[in-house]
Amino acid sequence: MSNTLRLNSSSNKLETIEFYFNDKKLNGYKGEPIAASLLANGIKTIRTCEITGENRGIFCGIGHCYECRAEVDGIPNVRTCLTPARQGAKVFSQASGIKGDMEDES
Amino acid sequence: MSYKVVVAGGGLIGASTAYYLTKSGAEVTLIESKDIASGTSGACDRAIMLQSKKPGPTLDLAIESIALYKELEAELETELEYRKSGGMIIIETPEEMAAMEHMVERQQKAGIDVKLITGKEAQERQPGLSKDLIGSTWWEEDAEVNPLKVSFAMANAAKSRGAKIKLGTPVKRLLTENNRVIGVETPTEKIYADAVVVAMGVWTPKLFEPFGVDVPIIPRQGHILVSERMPSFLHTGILSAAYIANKLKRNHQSEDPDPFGVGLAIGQTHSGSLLIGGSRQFTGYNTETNPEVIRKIGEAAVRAFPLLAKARIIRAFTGLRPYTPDGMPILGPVEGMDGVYIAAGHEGDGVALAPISGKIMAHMVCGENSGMDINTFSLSRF
Amino acid sequence: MKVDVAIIGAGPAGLTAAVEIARNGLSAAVIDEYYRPGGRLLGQYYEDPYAPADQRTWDGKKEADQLEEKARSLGVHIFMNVTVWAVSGKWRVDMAGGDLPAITSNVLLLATGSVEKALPVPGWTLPGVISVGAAQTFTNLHHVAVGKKVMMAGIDPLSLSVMIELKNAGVHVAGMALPPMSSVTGKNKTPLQTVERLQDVAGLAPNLLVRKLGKFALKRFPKLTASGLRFNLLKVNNVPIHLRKAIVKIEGEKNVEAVTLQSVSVDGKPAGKTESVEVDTVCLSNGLYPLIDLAQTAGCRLVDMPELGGTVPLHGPDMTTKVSGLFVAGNITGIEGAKVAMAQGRLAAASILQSLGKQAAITVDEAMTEVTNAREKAPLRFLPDIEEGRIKMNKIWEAESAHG
Amino acid sequence: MDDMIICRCEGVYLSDILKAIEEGASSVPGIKKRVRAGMGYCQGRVCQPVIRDMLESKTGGEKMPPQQRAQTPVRPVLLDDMIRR
Repeated sequence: MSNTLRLNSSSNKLETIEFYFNDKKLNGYKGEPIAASLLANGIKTIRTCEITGENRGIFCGIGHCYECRAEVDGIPNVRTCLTPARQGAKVFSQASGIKGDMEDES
Repeated sequence: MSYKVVVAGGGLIGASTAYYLTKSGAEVTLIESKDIASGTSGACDRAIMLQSKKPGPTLDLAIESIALYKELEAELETELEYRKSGGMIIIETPEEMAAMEHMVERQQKAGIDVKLITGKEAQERQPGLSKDLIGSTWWEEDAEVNPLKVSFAMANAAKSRGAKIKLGTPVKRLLTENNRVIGVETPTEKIYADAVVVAMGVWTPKLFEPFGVDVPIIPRQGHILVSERMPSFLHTGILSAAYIANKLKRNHQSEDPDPFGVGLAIGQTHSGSLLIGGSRQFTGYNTETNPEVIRKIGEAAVRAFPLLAKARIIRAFTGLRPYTPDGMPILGPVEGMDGVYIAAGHEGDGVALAPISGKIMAHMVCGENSGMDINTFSLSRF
Repeated sequence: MKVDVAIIGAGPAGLTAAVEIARNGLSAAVIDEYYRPGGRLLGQYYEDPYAPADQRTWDGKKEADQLEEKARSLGVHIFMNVTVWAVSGKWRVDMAGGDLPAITSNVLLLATGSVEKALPVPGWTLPGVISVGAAQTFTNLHHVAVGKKVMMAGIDPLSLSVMIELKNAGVHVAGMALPPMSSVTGKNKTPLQTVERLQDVAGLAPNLLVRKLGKFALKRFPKLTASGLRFNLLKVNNVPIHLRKAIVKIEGEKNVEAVTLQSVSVDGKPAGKTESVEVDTVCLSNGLYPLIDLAQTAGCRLVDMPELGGTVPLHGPDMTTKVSGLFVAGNITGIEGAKVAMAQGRLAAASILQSLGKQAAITVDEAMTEVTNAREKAPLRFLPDIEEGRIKMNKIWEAESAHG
Repeated sequence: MDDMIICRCEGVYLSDILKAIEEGASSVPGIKKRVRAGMGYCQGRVCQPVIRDMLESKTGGEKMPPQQRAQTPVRPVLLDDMIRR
């Protein structure tokens, strides 16, 4: 695996999966949270703050702070620190937007 | 020497009363047990929906109040998020349709131009609405405002006009002398005044109990769900016909087949969160949220807007609406007790009626003519 | 689904309780938001020289796996990646994220653990700034380096031990500094107070610090205090510990690029110059506080108790509460280590079994003694006055019980 | 100290909170209603202890300043999940 921040080889026996972050193909280990796969790929910015526009990433790492939210397989604002990726999962920094959906409906 | 007035209660009505009193030149002390907007006014939605209001004194008041709101942002130099958004009452069943047809006919006779529109027209006006709706009403004069901002802005404006504001200070009792209220007592002091205005919402009756005065205000609990921020998509205030039906129920002593009184009332804040109400339930002074009620309100929301199934509710709260048996507020003096006035009992109309209520009270207390017949709202009607 | 006991939180307390309950013939369900059972155990990896020879290495992940396996083999239902959003009635547990919308139970055990206290500093929202707990989890559980060069802020037992763990895993730690000294957000964080606290902790439970800080720490800390902290810098595992420098700013455009350190006097006043240290990651440590939301919605009275780490549900020494059918265990009752949480889990189970009229393998009294023993032998103490806090809570509990 | 964000969810700055305290806020809900701190996703789980400390050091009472009451739902929950039966 090309991941640069993996710490040791003990996990090498784990199964590798592919997923997409903002349309970019990445590798991760099956069963690990998306935030861990992203960090292993050197990705620290998971989203931008809807209020300040600043970059945000992992903060508490165990589901309390909601900073590592992303859209995962069509569900917006999923906590990536708690959620393992499925093979082929599509993860986006920002929700594709309920507004667009609403307008399609009309 | 200027006229000294104590206003008890720092919600929308108390803050508004304090503000208009300072405008009338009174020397005002606002006393609040916790904080501005810490009770009902901090736990309500933002709708000023008048289209379904029965023609008569309350509607007349509300129309006056809206006229005040239009000037208030400029007057208070604060953004209040006031907006003429128009409003819809969505209709899901033929029974509701019949009731709404009746309502629209009545309103039109009274000169209120509410229309019935088809489900399809409703969807065009508000994308995202369910295709299952059989129709809706529409009135362009309905509006919305941020009640927290109004409360704080009124209190701050009163303060900058010289009002004293004592937060964290409960009013323990009214001080009287020969059937005349001469002030209030707090845990630390006695505050004497020429007049006392009690604007304590659902907590008003407790202050009058010791004098044998029955103020028929009963807390009616309402839930509101708050969604995560979403892009602005709600262009108008929306109620469901079921919401109106539950609001009109005056049955605080009888058994109800829908004990939670659930109906939909939905609006979007400037931040993007949806405020999704609501319920109407007599639960005493209990303000705990109930998962079953939350679920039922959620169901109503998803029925109206199927795509909200993908939205998150990030919190919920309840507010205690000050219900009165005839659905009208109490504004005026108290028979047999001089020097004290009540401004309370607005139930769900506090947001709409806050400015006019404050103005009326200020005029009344300072002996000015408000040009309105307000005897209709006096306590003695009960 | 209906079970005898619903347990919220699959950490050391919740899992241990589940095992004990299932072992004595009752059904149990454990629910947790995380993707695998273990809670804070999952990030723990350290050596405890005072433990029995075969237990010197504490591999939290291994402990978690064993507990999970035991629980599953006893038929405990474990729901992971499931969020509990409401508890009501006696009892209905509303869940989101899983297949079941809710479970019902006769008894509810809250083992919801704790949350890290934030340590705000300008720039702390930048990607690359993480909590010390996140650093521990990513290092020891996910085996992903949190950065290439890390500065840690907040010098306390947890951050020191995580620093060692980061070093052992091969992460470059550039140093440790004091948290910001702001009057509004930096209470009790002066160099003097920091050293005093470490000294307290070292004196009470020296094991870890003796090993990790070296003999230097125990011998010198009292002198450091006495001499007004003339020694400004310690080195532990070759990592500089800046006892007289506070982090005042985290810099960077899109990610962390550097931190600004400010020299401070022993009582925390800015003194001397600032310097910028290039790092790509900052780890903030400010302790933990109990997560009590569900206890409050379940009708439990809350008590402010700084000695226990914050606000905790009113509870008895046997893990019962004043709400019938509601029990608590683990960090929700006060911040302590995993071994205490496990003992509390077993105690809660014994109390639950007793309340349901079931014979248990361990009596409530025995289980209470085990909690005391675990506390005494704790290798790492998070709060210096924890015992005082426990005594205070018991007194409030007794007073309340006396009133009926 | 430089200004900084205290409530990460809602982007509320230290100066906003100090202003709210100045205006009379003496509790966590009082701050929240004035400047939105604690109104976001984490529901104050990150900022509430900080704000409480700030209130305590500013108002300096014997009792800890009131915190917000936890209410159901205690966590953000998808409406889809919420209305399942």
